[in-house]
Amino acid sequence: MKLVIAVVKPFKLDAVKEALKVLGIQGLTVTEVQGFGRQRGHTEVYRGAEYEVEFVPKVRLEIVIDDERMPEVLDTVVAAANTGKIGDGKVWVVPVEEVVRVRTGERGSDAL
Amino acid sequence: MKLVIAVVKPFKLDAVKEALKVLGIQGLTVTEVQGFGRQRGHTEVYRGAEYEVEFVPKVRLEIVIDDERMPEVLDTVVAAANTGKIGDGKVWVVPVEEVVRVRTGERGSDAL
Amino acid sequence: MKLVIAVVKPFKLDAVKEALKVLGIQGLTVTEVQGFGRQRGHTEVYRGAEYEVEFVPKVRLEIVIDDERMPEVLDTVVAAANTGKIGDGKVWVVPVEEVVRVRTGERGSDAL
Amino acid sequence: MYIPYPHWLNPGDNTWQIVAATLVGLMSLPGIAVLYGGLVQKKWAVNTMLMAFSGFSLVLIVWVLWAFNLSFGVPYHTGIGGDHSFFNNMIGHFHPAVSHFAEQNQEVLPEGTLIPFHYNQATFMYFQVVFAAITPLLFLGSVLGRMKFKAWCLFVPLWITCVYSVNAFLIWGGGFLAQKGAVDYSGGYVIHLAAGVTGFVAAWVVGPRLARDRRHGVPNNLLMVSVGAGILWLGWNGFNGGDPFYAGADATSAVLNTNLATAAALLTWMFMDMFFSRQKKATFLGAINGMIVGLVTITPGAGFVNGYGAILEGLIASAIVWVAWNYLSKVRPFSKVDDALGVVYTHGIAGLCGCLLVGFFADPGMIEYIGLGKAAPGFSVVGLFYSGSWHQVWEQFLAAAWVIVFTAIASFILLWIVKLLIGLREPDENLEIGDLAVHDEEAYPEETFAERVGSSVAGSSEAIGT
Amino acid sequence: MYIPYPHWLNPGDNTWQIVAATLVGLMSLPGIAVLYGGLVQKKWAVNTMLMAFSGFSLVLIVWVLWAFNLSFGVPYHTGIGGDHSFFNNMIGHFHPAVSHFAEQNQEVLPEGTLIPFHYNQATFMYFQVVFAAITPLLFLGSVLGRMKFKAWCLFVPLWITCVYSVNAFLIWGGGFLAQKGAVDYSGGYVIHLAAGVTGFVAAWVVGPRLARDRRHGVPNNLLMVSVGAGILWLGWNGFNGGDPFYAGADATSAVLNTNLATAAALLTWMFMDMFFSRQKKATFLGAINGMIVGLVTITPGAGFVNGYGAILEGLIASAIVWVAWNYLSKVRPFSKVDDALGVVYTHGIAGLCGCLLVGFFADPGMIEYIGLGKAAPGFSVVGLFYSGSWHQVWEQFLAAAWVIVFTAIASFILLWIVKLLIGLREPDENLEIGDLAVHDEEAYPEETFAERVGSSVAGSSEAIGT
Amino acid sequence: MYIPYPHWLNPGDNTWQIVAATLVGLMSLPGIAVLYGGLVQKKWAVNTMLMAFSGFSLVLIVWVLWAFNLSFGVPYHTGIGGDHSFFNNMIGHFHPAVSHFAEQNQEVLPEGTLIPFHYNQATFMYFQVVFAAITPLLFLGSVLGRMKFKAWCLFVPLWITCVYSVNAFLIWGGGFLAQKGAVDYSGGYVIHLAAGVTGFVAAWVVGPRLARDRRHGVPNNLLMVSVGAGILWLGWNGFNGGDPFYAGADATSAVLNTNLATAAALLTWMFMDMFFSRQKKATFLGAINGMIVGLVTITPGAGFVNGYGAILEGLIASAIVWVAWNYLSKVRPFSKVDDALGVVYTHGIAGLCGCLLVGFFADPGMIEYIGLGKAAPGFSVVGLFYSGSWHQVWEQFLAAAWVIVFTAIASFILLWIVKLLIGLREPDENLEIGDLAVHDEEAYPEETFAERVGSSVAGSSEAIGT
Ligand SMILES: Nc1ncnc2c1ncn2[C@@H]1O[C@H](COP(=O)(O)OP(=O)(O)O)[C@@H](O)[C@H]1O
Ligand SMILES: Nc1ncnc2c1ncn2[C@@H]1O[C@H](COP(=O)(O)OP(=O)(O)O)[C@@H](O)[C@H]1O
Ligand SMILES: Nc1ncnc2c1ncn2[C@@H]1O[C@H](COP(=O)(O)OP(=O)(O)O)[C@@H](O)[C@H]1O
Repeated sequence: MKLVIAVVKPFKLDAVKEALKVLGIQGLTVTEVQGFGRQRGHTEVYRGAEYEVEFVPKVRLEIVIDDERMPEVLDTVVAAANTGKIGDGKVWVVPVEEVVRVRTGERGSDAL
Repeated sequence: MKLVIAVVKPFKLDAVKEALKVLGIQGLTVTEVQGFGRQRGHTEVYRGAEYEVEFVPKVRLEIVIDDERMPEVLDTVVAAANTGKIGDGKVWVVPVEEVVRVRTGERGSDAL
Repeated sequence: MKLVIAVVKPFKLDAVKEALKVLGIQGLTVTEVQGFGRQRGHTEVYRGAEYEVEFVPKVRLEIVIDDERMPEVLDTVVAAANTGKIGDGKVWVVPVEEVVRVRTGERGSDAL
Repeated sequence: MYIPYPHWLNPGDNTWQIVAATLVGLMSLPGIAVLYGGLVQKKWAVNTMLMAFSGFSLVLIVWVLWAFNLSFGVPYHTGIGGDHSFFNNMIGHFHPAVSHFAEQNQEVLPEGTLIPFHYNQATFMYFQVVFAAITPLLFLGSVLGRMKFKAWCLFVPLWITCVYSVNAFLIWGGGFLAQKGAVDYSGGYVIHLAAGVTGFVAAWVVGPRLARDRRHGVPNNLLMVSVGAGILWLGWNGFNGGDPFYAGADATSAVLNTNLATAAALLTWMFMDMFFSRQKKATFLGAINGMIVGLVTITPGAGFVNGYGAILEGLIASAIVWVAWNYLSKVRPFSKVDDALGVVYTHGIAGLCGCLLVGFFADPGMIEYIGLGKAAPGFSVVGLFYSGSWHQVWEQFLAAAWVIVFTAIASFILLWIVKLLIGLREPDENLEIGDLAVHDEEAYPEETFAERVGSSVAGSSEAIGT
Repeated sequence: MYIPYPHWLNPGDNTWQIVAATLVGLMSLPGIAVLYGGLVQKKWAVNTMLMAFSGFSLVLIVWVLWAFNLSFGVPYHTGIGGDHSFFNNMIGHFHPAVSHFAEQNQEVLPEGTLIPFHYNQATFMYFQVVFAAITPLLFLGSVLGRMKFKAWCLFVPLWITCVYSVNAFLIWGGGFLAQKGAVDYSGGYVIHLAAGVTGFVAAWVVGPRLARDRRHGVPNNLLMVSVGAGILWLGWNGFNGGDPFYAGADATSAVLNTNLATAAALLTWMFMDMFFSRQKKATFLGAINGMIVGLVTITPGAGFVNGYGAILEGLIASAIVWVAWNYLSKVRPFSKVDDALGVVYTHGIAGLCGCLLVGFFADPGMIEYIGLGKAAPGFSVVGLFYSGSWHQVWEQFLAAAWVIVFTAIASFILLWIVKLLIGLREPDENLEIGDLAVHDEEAYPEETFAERVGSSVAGSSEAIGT
Repeated sequence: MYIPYPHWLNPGDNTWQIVAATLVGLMSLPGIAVLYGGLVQKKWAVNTMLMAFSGFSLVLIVWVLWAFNLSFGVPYHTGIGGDHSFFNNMIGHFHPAVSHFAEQNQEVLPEGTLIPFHYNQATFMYFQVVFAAITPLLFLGSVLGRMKFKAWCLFVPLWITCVYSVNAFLIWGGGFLAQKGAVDYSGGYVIHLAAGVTGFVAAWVVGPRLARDRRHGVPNNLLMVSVGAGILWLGWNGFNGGDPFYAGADATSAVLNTNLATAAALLTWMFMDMFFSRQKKATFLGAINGMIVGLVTITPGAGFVNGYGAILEGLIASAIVWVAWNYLSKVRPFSKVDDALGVVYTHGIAGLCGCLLVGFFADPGMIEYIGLGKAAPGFSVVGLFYSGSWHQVWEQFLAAAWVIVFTAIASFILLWIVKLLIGLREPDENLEIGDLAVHDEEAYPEETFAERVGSSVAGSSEAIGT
């Protein structure tokens, strides 16, 4: 199995989630993160003091899937998250050796 | 080495942590996340406007361990986090190629 | 490619980020997490009631890089995050099978 | 030999008037600032609060320099028609009121008052300015999350000068409508109805918030809403209690009535949510809506109705506005205009209800000023339920019609003037970001990711560890 | 010719009374609402605030419709025993008080007062209702996080009618205990002791919060606690300063004493935390506990003791309650009852301390009402330290015994009635979730994961980017 | 037969004085507590609020036990020089003021007053103590985030005794500077200039915050800042309105002027941010800075200048402080001292501006006390623009020089005494952690990771699920 990790713009979360639903993806886990990259951050000013913020809010999605679904999931996420503007984010894939569903103890594909 | 990632119900954090302590696990890293899955979310209503929230708060544990400990850790986490109700969560395992303890620079098992 | 995950002390974030910039690392993703380990937590007292907090705030960095850069990145992060005090954190490395830049659809090294 | 005040000044009345004014001031700052600041989406909280503080300040300056005398000064005779013509009784003279005479001399209204004031003009001016100042803050709720900050700073002074002053003079300054017999105890027309109408027109002219914001725009802090709401409720004791201008029996009766109507309205909304809403649950923000409806509704009649009237007014108005909020909002034009916080309902419709209900519930037994001799028993208002006559209802209706039509048209024109001069909307790229784009500030700054630019760390060696 | 008020009305006294009442109102809203809203676990903050706002509203309506006359009206003669029997002096007549007479006529207490009131009944009614209204909000602190919302809405009116009115009449309305000689300057018995007892009984009958909540239930916002605490402290100037009913020397002495006792109590608790607690650290919430203890303790004697007495009362009570809070809480029944915010300590025990300490510290030199002729020097209370007699202490003790026993039993019965009618507890599945389950709202909504259902995005094109 | 108050007591004036005092109290609690609590870095919010609550309490106790009579009591004759020598007119007698006489007798100032007070000493003492109590809370802003809590608890009483009392006696208590002719309507010298100077010296002596904190120390909650700021503004109506000591025409004129200067200063700072700052953006915290500058600047002259003067003073001072804030802060010694919230600008320099500007703008037509006979027209101050003479400016300057020099030296010495006795700074390992290290509390506790130690879960079965 694979773990697909996608870091995308927060307001794209709905779109990605809906697209994955269509694919029949049963679940995913989301984390609010801060991204650093080409997209520059911003400056904040409090009482005349300037603070530089080089990070940009992003959401990070984790999706565990069966190997064969990997390509379509990858394409779907990329398509749904794309705005064509800098800072759209990255998606990467990591191998998964085992998955367990806590409730039932099922393992492997059945756990998804 | 392996990285065990467990997404479980927040109020099960103590139980899992204590169970791992018993196993002699030295450390872990926890993130507050939002989960999407079979367990349905809820509706919020502010001034008459309905908002659908499809996500459920979960905690995500990361535990780096030696290969041979993997089975027991997996079982321990699953056992400790189980309530038998939908939404108990998932646990998955990812291979780790290297680990370093920042303080000492120790690598591999010694770093755990 | 590799995914380097570093869990370090929050106030070391700048140092690590700057050190990676020097290496020419284009991007990374940061999450605020809670760590459990040798470094003991603290006690909080509200209206006479004691609460034990076994976790310590940390930041978690994810950096996707080309295989060959792994050693220097690892060393750089460890060097930049080190204070010599307990709780400095851990860094571990996970294999990455694919990376995509959402904006352009570029894959592999080009996506970094 | 020295004395603390002239014979005409009564320290009790002067104290009540200035304290009442201070309570009303608190309704704006921090009241409305944090009520709206907590209700708006997190990304707009700073912008909302700054508009409240700056709006309040702008009105203060404009007020003493000219708007006070436009509202309460000597009538300006346009010369159109006779002495009692509308056009000779619609606005006061243009004249500042900041000299030491203006501040320390006894307050006198040109058309005379039943009883000479017991305090100096500064007291009266300050009491009146906090009313004027809260009005733009009320309709601010309609245009949150997209109006250009500079446009706000220009629109507020224009609106106070051209709209508020006219309504105030006509109804309170002894103008035409007052002469006709419409009554407004403390601002049902001049403040709430006008704010509701202006807010709705402004929301329409400025255009809606980003679709994205409307889809995700939940409030950010209900405890802050609670702070603002509580101050609003109790501050209203000054709002309505101050309007007889003397610390008499009618003032405190108005305070009690205000609280009764508010309690009744809060509970009505809450129970309607519990029994008629889709979720069948009481909600905190629903209760707060009901509370505001009660406060607004009783405003035009607080000292004219008795306790029964107050409770019934709160109950009726809350039920009406609850229905409007939940159903009328689905039909045009309401469904098409993005009135962010629904000011047109909680102030517009609630204010209208209150103005009309006075015509029904006003109890002649509620004496505002005691009359001696043939003036006995004194000044009071008689509603339909006591007189059987529709007269007062009709007068109230006419005044309402005027305020709605005039305020809508005048506000529309002023908005267009501002639009042509500097534009009304923030550009979309700012709307996407919110406070950070417009003010370089955010409501709850996060320190982990912020680093001081060129911070001198002089005199302190960096400490390490933790 | 018109006059602003009748000869018997004094604008200074009327102003003080209504302003004092407004300050007390602010203690409830937003005071208690956000103090408790910030102290409670995040998941229950909305429920807590809504209970505060709805409870306050319910008391207002009940008060004017019947509870005011039950508490301060003409005694109701049960006919059991003679004219001075307990049963003929325990409660007033059942009668509403909302007509224009009820509001505007001069306030008169049936059993007569030393001095005719200088204002109308609306002033007095409003002043008294804010006291009645805060009482349920105080014991709300005991039942947070599990009481069924509907049960709250039913229990509050019942309690005000059957418990508060009786205590108020007996001690303030000229009832039996007043005739016996017990004194309560502004609510040590009627409000704080009664609230502490009711809260404890209610916490026991309703049952504890979820074990999970008690294990993790930390406060959610200490800055909000600060907002509530500050308003509580300064609002108390009205709470105690308003009780002579005239803006005289004793009123302002009571204000000063209130602040002295509070400062002494806050510092005492803080220093005990610094020197005797396990952590040996001053804590903010500890200081706030001390502050509340001081405010509560001085309440029954604010205008009867002098400055020394005030400081000592604050010091003594704070030390006693600190010990009770840290040690008594470990023994039964205290260890077994889940009094969420510890109301039984900060209001119950602190109130009891105050009631008894008046018996010791009351200074005959503190004249509440000045007496002329043979009434000279006037009305005051004499404590043990000045008279050497235990008389006043004994009277205070008897009244305390009554309030504790009666309030406990009556509250217990009322709670059972509510339990049988609609149940007292939210079902466990709601307790696990909190506000989101009970009200579909949460204190600090998160927009990232919330999406508007069927949101019309009319009139606005979605903007992209950032 | 009973009467509510003695002939010399006027309920209107007494009410105004005690209400004004309550408003000033609210400026400290919750005002300053949450304004600073919201502006400071999240990790120091609890420490900040506890210092505010404890500092306020300490001053209350110290005040009634000795500081009140040091400030306003019978002059203490050192015997150095003649009757009018500085040293025989610099401080009052050491004597407590908590007996029933002290509280209930008519207030009388030793050197006599133009008009006998209309209320008892408790009223005056309480009014004065809230001024004394807010002063340390103001300079608290300079030493946030590193001062040792115990040191604070010791420094505050010492400072009130040795510094505040002297300045207060010299300028308000009829001391030397008052006799010379310097005027301070309600605290430009005694409170704001002194607070600014003390804060700056303390920030220097205590040393800077951790470099890390200064690099990342953003505010934590701008809505809280809004709550505090709003209360500060409206509370100032009592701060300046209470200082004629009678509810007369000058009191309400001072209130109006206070609001005018504040509005002008807020807008000036905001527009300077919009047009002259690097970002060219209006900022909320900038506007709040301007607001504070306006409030502070008008304080020494609120009832001596007219409306024009008030507006101009606000405008001028805000512009000056804006420049100082943005440029002077870059040069030594300002660049080297870590005055956390910039108290030296918003209170020190703003206070100084106000003190001097009175010398220019004071309008003889603004009568504080009306004179009869040859005392006509009454007491007022004449500024340069009306008299053409530099006299008043010079007097104001001399008093400013005294306050700056004396306060700086005395504070410096007291700080060193505290430093030698118990040390001034928290150890670095505590500075790294903040509230959690010093008080075991944090501002916004997180429940997910906290577990109650030895929590009894008696009486409740753990519920599972969600
Ligand atoms: N090498 C990386 N490792 C981990 N996350 C990365 C990396 N590079 C970029 N990211 C994440 O992707 C986000 C978008 O990247 P950025 O360079 O800003 O835009 P783009 O991907 O369009 O070139 C960043 O904010 C960061 O969260
Ligand atoms: N394919 C997945 N990838 C990542 N996380 C998942 C996946 N499926 C479920 N999860 C996580 O597990 C949680 C529980 O899953 P859910 O389907 O709700 O219940 P159950 O695991 O009992 O069937 C989800 O909230 C989500 O956080
Ligand atoms: N086995 C592990 N798996 C995941 N994270 C770990 C593990 N061990 C430690 N950590 C993370 O590293 C942090 C520091 O570890 P700790 O044992 O406290 O200090 P040190 O690494 O210096 O021995 C912990 O707070 C935790 O976040």
